[in-house]
Amino acid sequence: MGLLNKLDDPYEGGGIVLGKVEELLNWGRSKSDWYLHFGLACCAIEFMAMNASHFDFMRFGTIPRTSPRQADFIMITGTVTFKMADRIKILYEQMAEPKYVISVGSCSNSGGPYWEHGYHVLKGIDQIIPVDVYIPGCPPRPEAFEEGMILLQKKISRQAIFNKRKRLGTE
Amino acid sequence: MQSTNFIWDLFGVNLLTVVAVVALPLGFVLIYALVAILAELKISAWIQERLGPMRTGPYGILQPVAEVIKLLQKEDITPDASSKLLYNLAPFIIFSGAYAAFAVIPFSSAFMPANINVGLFYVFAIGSISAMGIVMGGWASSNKYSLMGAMRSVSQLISYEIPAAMAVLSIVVLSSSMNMQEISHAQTGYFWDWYLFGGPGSWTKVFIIPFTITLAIAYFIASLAETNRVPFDIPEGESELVAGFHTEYGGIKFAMFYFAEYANMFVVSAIFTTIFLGGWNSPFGEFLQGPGWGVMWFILKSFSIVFVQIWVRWTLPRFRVDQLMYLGWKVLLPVSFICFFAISLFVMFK
Amino acid sequence: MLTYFKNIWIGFYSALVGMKITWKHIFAKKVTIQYPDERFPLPSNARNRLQLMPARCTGCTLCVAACPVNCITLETVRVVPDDPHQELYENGTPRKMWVTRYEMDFAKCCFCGLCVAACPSDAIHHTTDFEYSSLDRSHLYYKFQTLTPEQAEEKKRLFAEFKAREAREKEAKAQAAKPDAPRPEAEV
Amino acid sequence: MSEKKKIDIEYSQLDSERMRINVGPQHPSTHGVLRLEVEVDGEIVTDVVPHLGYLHRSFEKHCEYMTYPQIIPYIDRMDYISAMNNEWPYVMALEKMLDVKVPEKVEYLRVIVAELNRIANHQIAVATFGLDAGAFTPFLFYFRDREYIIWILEKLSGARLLYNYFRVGGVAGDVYPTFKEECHDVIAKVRKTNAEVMNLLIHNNIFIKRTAGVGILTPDVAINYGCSGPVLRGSGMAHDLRRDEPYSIYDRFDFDIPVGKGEVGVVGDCWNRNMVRMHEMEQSCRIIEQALEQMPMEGDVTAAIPKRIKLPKGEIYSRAENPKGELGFYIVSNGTDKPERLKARGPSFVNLSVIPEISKGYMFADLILILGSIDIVLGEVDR
Repeated sequence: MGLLNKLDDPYEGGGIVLGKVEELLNWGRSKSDWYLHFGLACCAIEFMAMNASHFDFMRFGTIPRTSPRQADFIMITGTVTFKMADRIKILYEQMAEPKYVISVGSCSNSGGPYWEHGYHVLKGIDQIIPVDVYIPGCPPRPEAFEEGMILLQKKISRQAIFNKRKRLGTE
Repeated sequence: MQSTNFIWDLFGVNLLTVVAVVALPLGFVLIYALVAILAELKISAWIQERLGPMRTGPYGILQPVAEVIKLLQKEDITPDASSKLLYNLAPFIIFSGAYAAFAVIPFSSAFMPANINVGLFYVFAIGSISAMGIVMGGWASSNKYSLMGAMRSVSQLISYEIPAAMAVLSIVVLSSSMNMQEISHAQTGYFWDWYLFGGPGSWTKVFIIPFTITLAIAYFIASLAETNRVPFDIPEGESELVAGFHTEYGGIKFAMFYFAEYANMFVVSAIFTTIFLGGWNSPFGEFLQGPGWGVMWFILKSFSIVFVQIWVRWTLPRFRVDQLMYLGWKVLLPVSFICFFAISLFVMFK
Repeated sequence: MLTYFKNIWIGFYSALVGMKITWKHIFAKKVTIQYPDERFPLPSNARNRLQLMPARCTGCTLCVAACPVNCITLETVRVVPDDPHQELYENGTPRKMWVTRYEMDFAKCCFCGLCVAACPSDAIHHTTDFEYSSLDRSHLYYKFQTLTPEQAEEKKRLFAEFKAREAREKEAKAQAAKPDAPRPEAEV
Repeated sequence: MSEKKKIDIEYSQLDSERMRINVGPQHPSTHGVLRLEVEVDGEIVTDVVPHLGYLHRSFEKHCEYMTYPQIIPYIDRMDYISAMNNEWPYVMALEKMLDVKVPEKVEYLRVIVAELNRIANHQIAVATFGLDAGAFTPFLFYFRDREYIIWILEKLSGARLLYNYFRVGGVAGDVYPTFKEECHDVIAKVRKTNAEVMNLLIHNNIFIKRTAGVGILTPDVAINYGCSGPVLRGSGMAHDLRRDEPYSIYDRFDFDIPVGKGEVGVVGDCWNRNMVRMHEMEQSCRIIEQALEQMPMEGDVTAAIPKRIKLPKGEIYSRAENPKGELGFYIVSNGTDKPERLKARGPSFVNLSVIPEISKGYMFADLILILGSIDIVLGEVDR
């Protein structure tokens, strides 16, 4: 994780100062989330509606980026076909760490309406990339997107940077 | 002539003073960029009847701080296919190009980092460095979008440098100086003494007022193009070239592009302020006039130009690359040339 | 020459017109609903998370048939007469089916509302709750049955016993009536 | 002498290489997941090859597994921007086969929701077209207004985007008391924003320069490719199923068919196609106003239909004027409750096929605008 790896081991356990630094770094990451504009299907329209004036996604400190290199998280909004799946994997790999994934809607959660007879639909985006937050709905309401965003921000702000064991979840 | 840098006067010429003189604009650039980023987010939101960032600090005012902290933590990517040295060098060149221009900006009658006699010339020379950085970045990332963005950027910069230089040259003719501090001094008085309104002089200046105003508009348009702002943002036009020349940049390197864009915005606004809006002069004679207040006036005037730049950005659609060339070569250049000619005639027969 | 200047003027003027419009909007009233603090009132028929009323569900499987995406898993066991634990539906009639398993996968549901329209006893309905995003997909798998797995096992056992007993009785009756008849197979 | 010869080399003889650029499937302005393989000579587009299938969801195969009412949610997901309009031809086909008479109130309600959804669709079309040209503010103005339409449709149907509102012989939800007032409010808002965007974007000189005379689609090409909807009407052909083959109760309303007139630029260019959408919003407003006036407020919203819908053996083709063009459903029934075969004729797919024809020779930035002016939805293209 770039800078994060370098800071890992020597400070195991941390201290008040490191704790505060960690809080600050987590605050920065949780409050400034640039997302990769990745509209696939119906959910993308609700995603645009959420960006629009009534819901205003930018309130959460998010800015749309068109290039994966500059994005912090990717929102998979729509049906992921097999043809598209490897593209998503490439895009995800191009993103710089630390990176997060929000899976929006039934289709990317588990194949959605196409899970049973869809010979061409990926049954859940978590089969190819790790997903942080699942937002249910088909499509979710714009507020549901924002609720998922708040959940992701909470998750980021609780991440442990200096304590590796805590980060790996063994503690 | 009055001394133009109070730090030299206070501490004399030694290494510490040099550091202070260098650090002051740097600190200003960083703080200003944060403010400008927030202003862009907020003003764009207000225009669109939104609120903009609201949840980072009160009314979202800490948003740019969070962004900087985040960008510092991002992984530093160098694509495998890129030309590594050039790829890594490009952001620094662009940022230093933007920052070096601050050396000659007269913030107040008592502070100007380097009082050189060819200040305006220096600004234009330094401004072209950022084009080099863009080309390097675009070419080195070995991405077709980046390459096209870089090529467009260079052609754009070359075309718009000339009308901008023409506009500046007219003011140089009027004030018979290239020293930005002297140009500011020449406009001391009331706001009708600004070069936007023909500069100081007798009633005969009414003949050139239309020309100076036209020049101001021409310079503003050209400066928009030089800083790659909408409607001239074709080098990074989102809808065609995903993110243009900085498609492959992320993390702190992208932050440098990001900061350089806003720093450049300030530089062109500062030049506009200096040559057309009287620099650090108060618009109302002796009212709040002085070295201290000068900083306030200067930043106030520059920020209103930055505001107009942001306002234009969220209003107008984008030009196409050939229309951009048309505007630059066939409209702005002849217009600014005519104005330059008229002003030169006026100066000759005054 | 005149058209040249006219074109420049038109271009400049149209930009000014646009800027005037955006200038007005800077000071216009903002329409944003600040979601976690303020909420847009949802209409009562908004189709969000489904809710099952186990006290009403008869286990008729009409919702399963109506669901286009097959996200409902429904298993039922008949209530045997000698079950010590009898229950009434919400409207007072005795329960005929135990719903041993009623599970919905909201990661698959397409919120079309066909199950609600199909339900004869109004047991399933949409709520206005949409805030249930989760960090794990398994959290979107909802189990609506009120019976615990042990209870469900017991009900199944009771039903199997009942079936076996019934079959035995039937067999005995058949043998008593017609000793040569072939033995019917016991259903489980 | 030799010096002079070198100078005389013409541009066309220069050894230049063409560049192939891959636009999409993840690109900010391909309106979804379309992939265009573009060959450019400098900035000039020399060839475009669209690649489809990134959103293939096998709608037609799914229909063979579904009973007739279960197909409606899948139809919603075809052209997800105008779901109400999509459901209509399908439901109409079933009603024709079952010989169901739809109540008067339902017909009016269907017209109103379909026209509201048409406005919402055109708002997105114009908004994203503006976004492609680089204007971000009109995009958000339209999405702000679209929200008011969505709220009405949500109160009727319960969903915001994929309504599943049309049922065989009726609709799923009755009108609510303040329905008429809210519709009138929305129409006023739509007109106000349209007037504003006209000044802000459509008549902006930069926008005109960008779009007028770009991507000219001549009427004969449009007919040969089978284009329909605003793409065809932008070329000056007044073809509209609502008037030419009136289904439902469209013959009771007074409305015009806007066509591209070429006030700016050439008939059939991007600007005129876009302008047709702007005018169509106004015509939809007129239709809604008339429908609201004539609509009976009392009465049931469902006709008597069998609980289990089984179509008689046979086949039917039913079509309607969608915001994107002519949408048709061809249903072959084998007498059971599931169709034997269901074929959809998606207007976006047909309209998209003219892209290579009309985008050659323009600049790369124009290609994006041409794509935007055709207003495709990949859900319907790939199905």
